[in-house]
Parts: sequence; structure tokens; C-alpha cells
Amino acid sequence: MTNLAVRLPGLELKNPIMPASGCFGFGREYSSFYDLGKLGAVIMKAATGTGRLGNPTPRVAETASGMLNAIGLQNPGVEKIIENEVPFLGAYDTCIIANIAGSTLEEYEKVASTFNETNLVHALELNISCPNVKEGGIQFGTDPSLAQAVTEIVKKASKLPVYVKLSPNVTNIVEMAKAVEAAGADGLSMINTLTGMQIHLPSRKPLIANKTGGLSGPAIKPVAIRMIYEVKQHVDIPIIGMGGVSNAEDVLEFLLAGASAVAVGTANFSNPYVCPEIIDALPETLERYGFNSVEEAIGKGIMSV
Amino acid sequence: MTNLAVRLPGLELKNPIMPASGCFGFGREYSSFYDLGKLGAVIMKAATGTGRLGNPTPRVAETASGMLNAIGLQNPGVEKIIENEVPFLGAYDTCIIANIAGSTLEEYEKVASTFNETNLVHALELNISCPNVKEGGIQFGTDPSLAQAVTEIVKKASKLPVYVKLSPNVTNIVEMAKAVEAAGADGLSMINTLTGMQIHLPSRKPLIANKTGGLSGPAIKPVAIRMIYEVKQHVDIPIIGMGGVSNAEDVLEFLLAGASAVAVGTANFSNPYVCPEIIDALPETLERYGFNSVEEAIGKGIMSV
Amino acid sequence: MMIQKENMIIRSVTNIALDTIEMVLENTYISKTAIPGQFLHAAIEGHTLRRPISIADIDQEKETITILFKILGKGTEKLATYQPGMTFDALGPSGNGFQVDNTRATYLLIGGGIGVPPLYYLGKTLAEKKCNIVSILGFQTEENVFYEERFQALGKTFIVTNDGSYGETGFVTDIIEKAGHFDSYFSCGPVPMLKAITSKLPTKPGLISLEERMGCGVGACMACVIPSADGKGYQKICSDGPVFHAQEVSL
Amino acid sequence: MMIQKENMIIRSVTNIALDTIEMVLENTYISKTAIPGQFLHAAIEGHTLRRPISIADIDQEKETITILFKILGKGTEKLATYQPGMTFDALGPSGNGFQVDNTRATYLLIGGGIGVPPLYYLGKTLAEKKCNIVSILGFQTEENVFYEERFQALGKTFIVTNDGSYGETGFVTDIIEKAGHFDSYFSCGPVPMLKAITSKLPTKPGLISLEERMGCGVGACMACVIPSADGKGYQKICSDGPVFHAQEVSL
Ligand SMILES: Cc1cc2nc3c(=O)[nH]c(=O)nc-3n(C[C@H](O)[C@H](O)[C@H](O)COP(=O)(O)OP(=O)(O)OC[C@H]3O[C@@H](n4cnc5c(N)ncnc54)[C@H](O)[C@@H]3O)c2cc1C
Ligand SMILES: Cc1cc2nc3c(=O)[nH]c(=O)nc-3n(C[C@H](O)[C@H](O)[C@H](O)COP(=O)(O)OP(=O)(O)OC[C@H]3O[C@@H](n4cnc5c(N)ncnc54)[C@H](O)[C@@H]3O)c2cc1C
Ligand SMILES: Cc1cc2nc3c(=O)[nH]c(=O)nc-3n(C[C@H](O)[C@H](O)[C@H](O)COP(=O)(O)O)c2cc1C
Ligand SMILES: Cc1cc2nc3c(=O)[nH]c(=O)nc-3n(C[C@H](O)[C@H](O)[C@H](O)COP(=O)(O)O)c2cc1C
Ligand code: FES
Ligand code: FES
Repeated sequence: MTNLAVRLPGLELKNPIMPASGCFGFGREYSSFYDLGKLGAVIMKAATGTGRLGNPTPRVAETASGMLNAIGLQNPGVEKIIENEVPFLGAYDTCIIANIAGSTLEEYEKVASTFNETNLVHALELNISCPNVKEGGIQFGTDPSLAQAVTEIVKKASKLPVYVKLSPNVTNIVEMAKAVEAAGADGLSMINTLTGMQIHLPSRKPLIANKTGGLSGPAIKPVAIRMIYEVKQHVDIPIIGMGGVSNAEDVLEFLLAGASAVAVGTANFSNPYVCPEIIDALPETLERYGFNSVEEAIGKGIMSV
Repeated sequence: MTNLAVRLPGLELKNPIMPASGCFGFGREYSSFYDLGKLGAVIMKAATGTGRLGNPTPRVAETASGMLNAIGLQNPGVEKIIENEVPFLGAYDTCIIANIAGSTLEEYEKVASTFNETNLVHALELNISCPNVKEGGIQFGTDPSLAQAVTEIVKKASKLPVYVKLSPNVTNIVEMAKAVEAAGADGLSMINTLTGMQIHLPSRKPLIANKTGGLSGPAIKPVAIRMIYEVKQHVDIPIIGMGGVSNAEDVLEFLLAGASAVAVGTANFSNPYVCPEIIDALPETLERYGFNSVEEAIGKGIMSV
Repeated sequence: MMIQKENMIIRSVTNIALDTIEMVLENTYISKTAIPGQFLHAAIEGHTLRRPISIADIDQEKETITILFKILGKGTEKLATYQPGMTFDALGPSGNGFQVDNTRATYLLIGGGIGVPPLYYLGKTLAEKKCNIVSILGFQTEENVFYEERFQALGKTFIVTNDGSYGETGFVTDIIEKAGHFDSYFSCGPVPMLKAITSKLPTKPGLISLEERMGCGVGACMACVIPSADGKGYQKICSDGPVFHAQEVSL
Repeated sequence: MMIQKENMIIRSVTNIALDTIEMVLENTYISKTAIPGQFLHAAIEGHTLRRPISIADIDQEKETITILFKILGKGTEKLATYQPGMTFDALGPSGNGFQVDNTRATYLLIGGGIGVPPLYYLGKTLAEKKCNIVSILGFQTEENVFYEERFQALGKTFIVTNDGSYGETGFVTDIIEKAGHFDSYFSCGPVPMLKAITSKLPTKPGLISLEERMGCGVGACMACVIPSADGKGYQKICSDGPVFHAQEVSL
């Protein structure tokens, strides 16, 4: 019997598959397609301090083997999420990871500490790729010292393990990973989207109302694999990998590159059943390539170890 | 009559289409498919100071809507290129752009000055994305001060206009563009490939022998468009755009984002006739979206101008 | 009715107007459960995102669903190459459709271009409920006109073309006066048309069907929103809509 | 002969062994110009890179080209779904094939797995030149064996399977002694097999056909290189090869 279980800080995953933040809402819609208890975990849509309306539309565009999105963190705010959404998900036999975002250090701190009020959330995913309004548009996710600062504050504010979600839009991903590890991160989550743009020819304008959007989907998988492979060799904390996963072979590729678990984002839009289908296919896929368990495969593609 | 001509430093292009460096060799192979005189220009494969053998194989891999390559600058060296390759291309009614690379500032200087010996080359494309052996693996293309230094040296060594080819693997592309503009670059060429990796499941190893490779093709087009759009607003020198172009609509998208001419790389592999087919389709495409000339479309997608 | 992922078997493909394809699809679940105004979210090979296409007609006995679509971009271009016998998968029935409670009233259907299709299944359903139906269908030019006879079979039908090449000349709003009395209206078409209609008919009860670029198509990703009329939030077109009360959203 | 981009019309698709497809393609230019050992560089929908597939046979009168391929990954999987009547485009004839000058000599053909196909067209060509042909064809297991009778029609043929489930047991190199005298050899198959053969036959003249992942397929991108035996440079498999003198390259 192939063992799919993975044990990570705060997360006893029955399998390594979880929907990625922002691609699964708070699970309600997909719960009509299948039992969410099948999932290793669910990563919820980003929560901010107070509710946000997000960006104007169009918010998405299709690209070659991928898509752009600029939803803009639309969410009802951390309190309403805890009140209205978490209990729904908490009724399923799966782990819950709360993705948290903010514009200021204070907002991050507030969101993180507010999640202490529920016992149903197992871990935080700290999204540091949103524009930092206060510091003049610099992103927490592209400056190692800002990333370190926000990680420290969130670690202090929260009783939960913190997985820091790294942005791929940086020159040196290893430096970012080391900075947040030093700040106490329990794990990493990577990658968030690559910043991209599409121009709509008839209107001669960027198609996405926000002009730029985040590129996701199979198009970015090689970038994700490269970054995880690089980072895994320089940090000791586990990595939740993501970026273009759409089948069980992709999952194995992420495990070999160094991920301990794998999130699936864009592929949910192509196929709402993609997560349970991957979970069902995973044992056979692992066996075919000579693995008896998920844990056995983690990092096995790294040539220097 | 739609006017396809574009005038750039050193380059009187009859149309804005040119094969990208490394995807067209020195033109010989494609000259059996069509008259190279149809092309606006040809960008040659990188030239280094002395011949290089390049990397072990496999050197390429296919990815979703793209590919990875790690050829490793295999080339016969600048002198042999001038002797054996440039005259062949020089016989065609097209512009020649020499892509130059090196491991040290001295090598860049040598390659640039050696190209002064021929009158057949119209411009240099300065490839600053190759690992810099001397400075400990840092890339000229990711450090603004190194990029500035190599641009200054090449400008001094060469009598030709210099287009600096930017790497997209940076946190801040505008900063890189400004640095090389300040150093005297006559133009920019962007983007080079995104660093990526693919893991071969049966062997559990990175498929590309060099481990990482450069991601090209339609997958990266949104990143290229975003970066050109950002850079165009902050520099005054023209941009040769590239990254995933495979048809005339893509070309118009690059023009609208701020490119003045467009290079086509990976698409040559899918369709060896892609460049002349794009050139033939371009007048009708420009007209359909309301343009009478290529020059009219340049930067028209930028909303703040 | 719950959305399911269903296999659609293509039974026929017909070019019914310029770049406009009618496709008849066989599927039990969706043909038995969909109401007018709902849509299919169609997976097209080689495309990351699904394409929303309205249900234009249903034959419950034959278990077929008719869709009409215009070739606009790469996805619809590809779908138009599919042949009878081939299959594709679709999520459906998606969205909230036109809820019709009153019978025996007079309804005005106002469709623009590729907004016409959902109104046909609606019109047929209303006709079955013995309602009075008047239709105004706007197209750019003669070559784009489709389904004229089918709407005529339901009731009085005005065709308008922007260039006057067929029927009346102008916009659908220019005809509303000629349509005579109606109790409420149903409309689907481009946003500028819907804006013109809702501002011309500020007090009439009406339902409008909206379009927006979608990610998930099931209400999870927040891609397809439209501001609520009260300015206090957003509605999701894929799951709260695509059909809204005319006064509920801010166009 | 110059490489051209040609439209290949699929005439038949046959499953001839486990995951192994024989496809007969119609095309005038390539059927008239290709020599043994050359390949098609096939465009497969949805794939950035073309797939190199050897020419396994040609019927110049019918203007058909036969290819045999194994379903290994996404590209060959897709190609295997293509039906007769469909078309795909291919660059061809690509590469340098087997040059055969001597007639009436005895040639040993040594093929391994999916390296067997190019040897068949070579064998037929040699047979027409009245050469003596002995073939050793190696496969993993019985289910993989194909074209046995066709090679038998050309001359004495040994089938070897790694697991002994059919024919002789072991590797092709184990059989070379049994093949008797031969003047030179032609071989195509996995690199370990070619290495074993060239080191077993260091002094025999031989031509071997190589594989490598390709970008352009026409000699422009330097993706598909193999080190020269002299260590001084590389040869391009797509244009200098895929056929090389056994001693010319460093495996
Ligand atoms: C609820 C709903 C019902 C619809 N019903 C019909 C119908 O019955 N017949 C019909 O012809 N069209 C209909 N449309 C519009 C149809 O979805 C688009 O024309 C189609 O998605 C364009 O796809 P494409 O690949 O050809 O264009 P592309 O421009 O290549 O598409 C790129 C992306 O943009 C999206 N997109 C582009 N235009 C639209 C649009 N107008 N609305 C939503 N998404 C868009 C595509 O879905 C895709 O994700 C409907 C749209 C919605 C939202
Ligand atoms: C000159 C030449 C002749 C060939 N002739 C035949 C033949 O007659 N029959 C046959 O079955 N196979 C042949 N092959 C091998 C065939 O090209 C590969 O099996 C095929 O490309 C695999 O494609 P895929 O999409 O199924 O695999 P994937 O692994 O999905 O392919 C991914 C990429 O790797 C490349 N690739 C993978 N394996 C190989 C390989 N062994 N050689 C070269 N590129 C590879 C693919 O072309 C593609 O670019 C030949 C290869 C070469 C170089
Ligand atoms: C529509 C959409 C919304 C997203 N929202 C969030 C979000 O709220 N927080 C976050 O950290 N990442 C968000 N992401 C990024 C994904 O979680 C994921 O990191 C990324 O899409 C790469 O994975 P994929 O290629 O499988 O989609 C979003 C992605 C998409 C496509
Ligand atoms: C096989 C291959 C080889 C390349 N070699 C070079 C090179 O020698 N010098 C260089 O500046 N860029 C090189 N590039 C990058 C291309 O010139 C181009 O910037 C990149 O591929 C993006 O364009 P595309 O998506 O159209 O291929 C190479 C790309 C490929 C695919
Ligand atoms: S498309 Fe995802 S919420 Fe509507
Ligand atoms: S594949 Fe490009 S040189 Fe051989």
C-alpha cells in the first residue's frame, strides 16, 4: 500500500494535495462536486483585516497554458471568514490553512492574531506578495528585510505554524527563503504568480483592468520547479509546492524537486474534480516510478544530495 | 499601403521582424526555406571571445506552451564568425545584429572590438544573462552596477550601436533598464529566457544536463509584455521585444506594449516559415486594428501616455 | 439544480449566420434540469479556461441542448471545428436563470447580437406558459441575423440592424415604443445596450443577463463580479447571475 | 535533398505491437526524395517542439511513407489518436541517411526496439541492390516484437528478447557471432546497445543512427549534438546525422 500521508508542522496530511489559495474560495462551491474530506488540506482565499472589494473587472485573462488574474484580495475580512466560512470547512475531515494578507505590518498582525480565536485552522499561509501601501509600493515579497519583518510579527502574533508564501518575481529566491526561515517561518509555500500582462488589441489597452495580473497555470511550472529545487538545498523547513500542477505526474515532479506537499490552483478551473482525481492517481504514479510513499519521494530529484 | 519600416539606431528595418539570437544559427539553415532578404534583420547566435563547446546534452526540453534550453553558448568564436558566417548573411538585403557574450569584462570587450573589423554588422546585441565566472557566478544581467559596467566597456570598444539584452530573472526590470541606458546603451532587447527546470521522472533527475535551462515560447509572453510595458515608460531608448511571439497579432501586442521591433525565437522551431508568414500577415493585422504603419502602433497600449 | 461536469455529444453543427454556429448537443442531466438563462461552461481542448455559452434551446424528449455561438477568438474558433460525434465536457447547468412566475402576462424580449440565444429558450418557455411575447432583436448587419422565424413563431418580432441592411434601422432602444404594452422585459446583449435599455425603462420590472470574463465559473474565484447597485459589494455573474434584476446591479 | 515543410495525409493507422503504431502517410515530395535513415520532423498539435520519427518504408509509386512509432510521452500519445484522412505537417526528408555505395556485399542490420524502423527501409534498399542481408532485432519482450516477417523476406533474421519470451534470449550483441560473416553493419537503437556493438566490433566498418532531443531539427539551434570522437567538437544529430560512422562520434 502506497502511503500518501505527510506530516508537516501543524498539518497531519492524509495526502499531499490541497487546493491553492484563491482558486477554491472557502470550499463551498467545490463541496457540491465532491467530499472535501478527501483533500489533504484546503488553503482558503486570502483574509485581510477588514473586508475588501478587490479590483475592477476584467480580473482574469487567458494566456498560453496559463492565465492572468488580478482579483485584488476581494474577501469579507478575517472576522467574517472565521464566523461564516471556517465552521463550514471545519466540518470536513481535512486540514485548514488560512492565507493571510495585508497592506501594513499592523494589518498582518491583526489578521494573524484574529485567527487565534478559532481552533479549526491548522496553519497560516503568509501571503507576502501584495503591494505594501504604506512603504510606497514596495512589496514585502521582494525585499528580504521586509519579508523577515512581517514573518517575525506574524510568528509572534499567532499560535499557529506559519508557511510563508514566496513571490517568484525576485532575482534571488534563495535569499528570500533564508530570510523568512531566519525569521522563524515553519515552512514555505511557493510559488505565487509571476507578474504578467496581456494587451487587448481591439481596445489597445491592458486587458486586465488592474493592468498587470499574476500568471499561473502549467506555463509557470518550470519556474516553480527550478525555485523549489534551489531553495530546498538551502533551507531546512518544508515546502508546499505549487505552480501549474494539473496531474499526479506533476505532483511527483514537485516532490522530487523538494516539495513536501502540493497545492493545485488554476487546474481547478479547467476541471473541478482535479484534486480528487490526482489523489486517486497518486498511488499508481508513485509506484510506477518506484516509490512506496510520498515522503520517500521528497527531494529525491536533487542531484547534490 | 501599410508602412512596415522602422528606423532604429544603426538599423533601417524594412519591417520589424527578426529571428531571435540562438534560434536561427547564422541563417544558413533557414536560407533554404526562404529568402533571408525578406527579414527586417537577423540576430546571430551569441559570439564569445574564443570558440565554446557548450553544455552536455540533453540541452532542450519541452514544457507547456514553451521549452527549456541550455545550449551553453556553443559557437566557433568571434573571429571565425566574422570570417565564415557574417559574409554569408551579408549577401542578403537585411540588417545583421551580432549577439555578444562573455564570462569576463575583458571577453566582452574583445568580442565587441573584434566586430569592428567587419562592415557587414549593423548593431550589437549585448547578452548579459550568462554566468560570470570571474565574479563568482553572479550574472551581469541581474546586478545593475555590473550591467552598467559591461555596457560602458562594450560601448567604448565598439563603433556600433549597442542593444542591451535584459534578463527577466530580476526583481526590478526598470532599474536594470535605467542602469544600462545611463551607461550609454542605444537600445534594449527584452526579454531573454526565464530560468526554469524540468525533472525527468524515470531518471529522477533534472532533464536538462545543465539542470536549469531558459524558458522561452508563448508561456512567457505575458511576462515579456509586462516588462516591456513597464520599461518603456521609464527609458527613452527603443526596445526590441521578444518572448513567445508566434504570429502577427503577437507582434502588434508587443508594439502596443512599447517595442519598436520584434524578435521571434522558439516559434521558428515549430514553423521554419514563421518569420516570413508574420511579415506577410502584418499589414492586414495592423489595418484591422486601425494602424497605417508599424511606427504608429509603438507604445500605443500604454495607458499613462 | 447542482452543477455537474457532463459529457456533451455533438449531434449537429450548423453555420446559421456570419461566424455564427448552432450546435445541438446531447446530454441527459443538463437537458432535464436547465432553465432559461443558464449556461454551459465548456472545456475546449488546449485552453486553460472554460468558455461560458448560454443554453439557447432544449428538447427534453430528445435530451438535446442547443447552443449558438459567435466565433470571436481562439476558443470559439476551435469549438467551431468540432464535428458531430465528437464530445466535449461542460459544467452545467450553470448560473441562475430567468425566473418566471407570472403566466399570461406580456413580456418584451430584447436581444442584441450573441445575447439573443438565451432569449429563445426563455421565449419558448414563456409561450408554453401562455404568455404574450414581443421580441426585438438587434444585429450589426444583415449577415448577422439569425433565428428570426423562430422568434416570429413565438410572437411579434422586430429585427433591427445598426446599418439598416435588414429590418428596421438603428438600435433596439429605438423600437421599444413600437412594441406596444408589456408587463416586464428580459434582455441580454452588450453592456452599452443593457445600459440604454435600463435607463430608458427605469420603472419597468426587468431581468437582464450579463457577461464577464470568468475563471472558475462556479462562484469560487471572484473573477466575474459586477458592482451591486447599492455600491456596497459585488455580485458574481457566474453564480449569483448571469441573470439579475435590472435595478440590482450597477452597469 | 532540401528539407521542406510538407503536408502529410494519413492513409492508415495500425497498432502493430504493444504501444507501437504503424502509420502510412501520403506525400509526394518526401516519398520521392528520402533515403534510408532520414527522418520526418512531425508537428503535433498543442506541442511546441516537433517530434523526430524515422522513415521506416517508402512506396514511391503510391507516394507513401511508412513510419513506426512507440507511444512514450504526450506527443506520441497524441499522434497515435490521429485518424486516416487527417493531416499533419512534417519537415523532411531530414538529416543524413545511410549512404550505401557497395553492392553485392553482406550487411548486418542490428536494431533495438524503436531503432528497428529505419533499418527496414535500409534493408529493402540494400536488397534491391542485390546485397546479402542478415538482421538481428532486439526487443524487450514478446509483446514488443514487430516486422519479423518483413525482415525475414530480406534475409536471415534473428529476433532477441531481453526476457527470452520470444526468439533468442538476451541482447543483440549476444547473437552477433551467430550471424556469420558480414562486410559491414548498420545499427540503430538505444545508446547502451550502440556502445556495446561498437566496442564489440571495433574494426568493422559500421554506420549507426543516433537519437537526441531536438529543438529546430535543421541544424540551427545546437540542441542535438554529440561529441566527435576526436574530442574537438560536436556533430549535430539532426543535420550531420542521425547516421554517423561508428568511429566518428563519442557515444
Ligand atoms: C453567461 C454568459 C453566456 C454567454 N453566452 C454566449 C452565447 O450563447 N453565445 C456566444 O457566442 N457567446 C456567449 N457568451 C460570450 C462567450 O463566452 C465569449 O464570446 C467567448 O468566451 C469568447 O471566447 P473566445 O475563446 O472565442 O475568445 P477569446 O478572446 O480568445 O477568449 C479569451 C478569454 O476571454 C473570455 N471572454 C472573451 N470574451 C468574453 C465575453 N464576451 N464574455 C465572457 N468571457 C469572454 C473567454 O471565455 C476566455 O476566457 C457568453 C458569456 C457569458 C458570460
Ligand atoms: C532521428 C530520430 C529518429 C527517431 N525515430 C523514431 C521512430 O522511428 N520511432 C519512434 O518511436 N521513435 C523514434 N525516435 C524517438 C522519438 O523521437 C521520441 O520517442 C519522441 O520524440 C517522444 O516524444 P513524446 O512526445 O512521446 O515524449 P515526451 O517525453 O513527452 O517528449 C518530450 C520532448 O522530448 C523529446 N524526446 C523524448 N524522447 C526522445 C528520444 N528518444 N529522442 C529524441 N527526442 C526525444 C520529444 O521529441 C519532445 O521534444 C527518433 C528520434 C530521433 C532523434
Ligand atoms: C484566481 C486566482 C486567485 C488567487 N488568489 C490568491 C490569494 O488570494 N492568495 C494567494 O496567496 N495566492 C493566490 N493565488 C495564487 C495561487 O494560490 C497559486 O500560488 C498560483 O496560482 C500558482 O498555482 P497554479 O499555477 O496551480 O494556479 C491566486 C491564483 C489565482 C489563479
Ligand atoms: C535554443 C535557444 C538558444 C538561445 N540562444 C541565445 C543566445 O545565444 N543569445 C541570446 O541572447 N539569447 C538566446 N536565446 C534567447 C532568445 O533569443 C529569446 O530571447 C528567447 O528565446 C525568448 O524568445 P522566444 O520566446 O521567441 O523564443 C536562445 C533561445 C533558445 C530557445
Ligand atoms: S468565475 Fe469564478 S466566481 Fe465567477
Ligand atoms: S535540433 Fe537544432 S541543431 Fe539539431
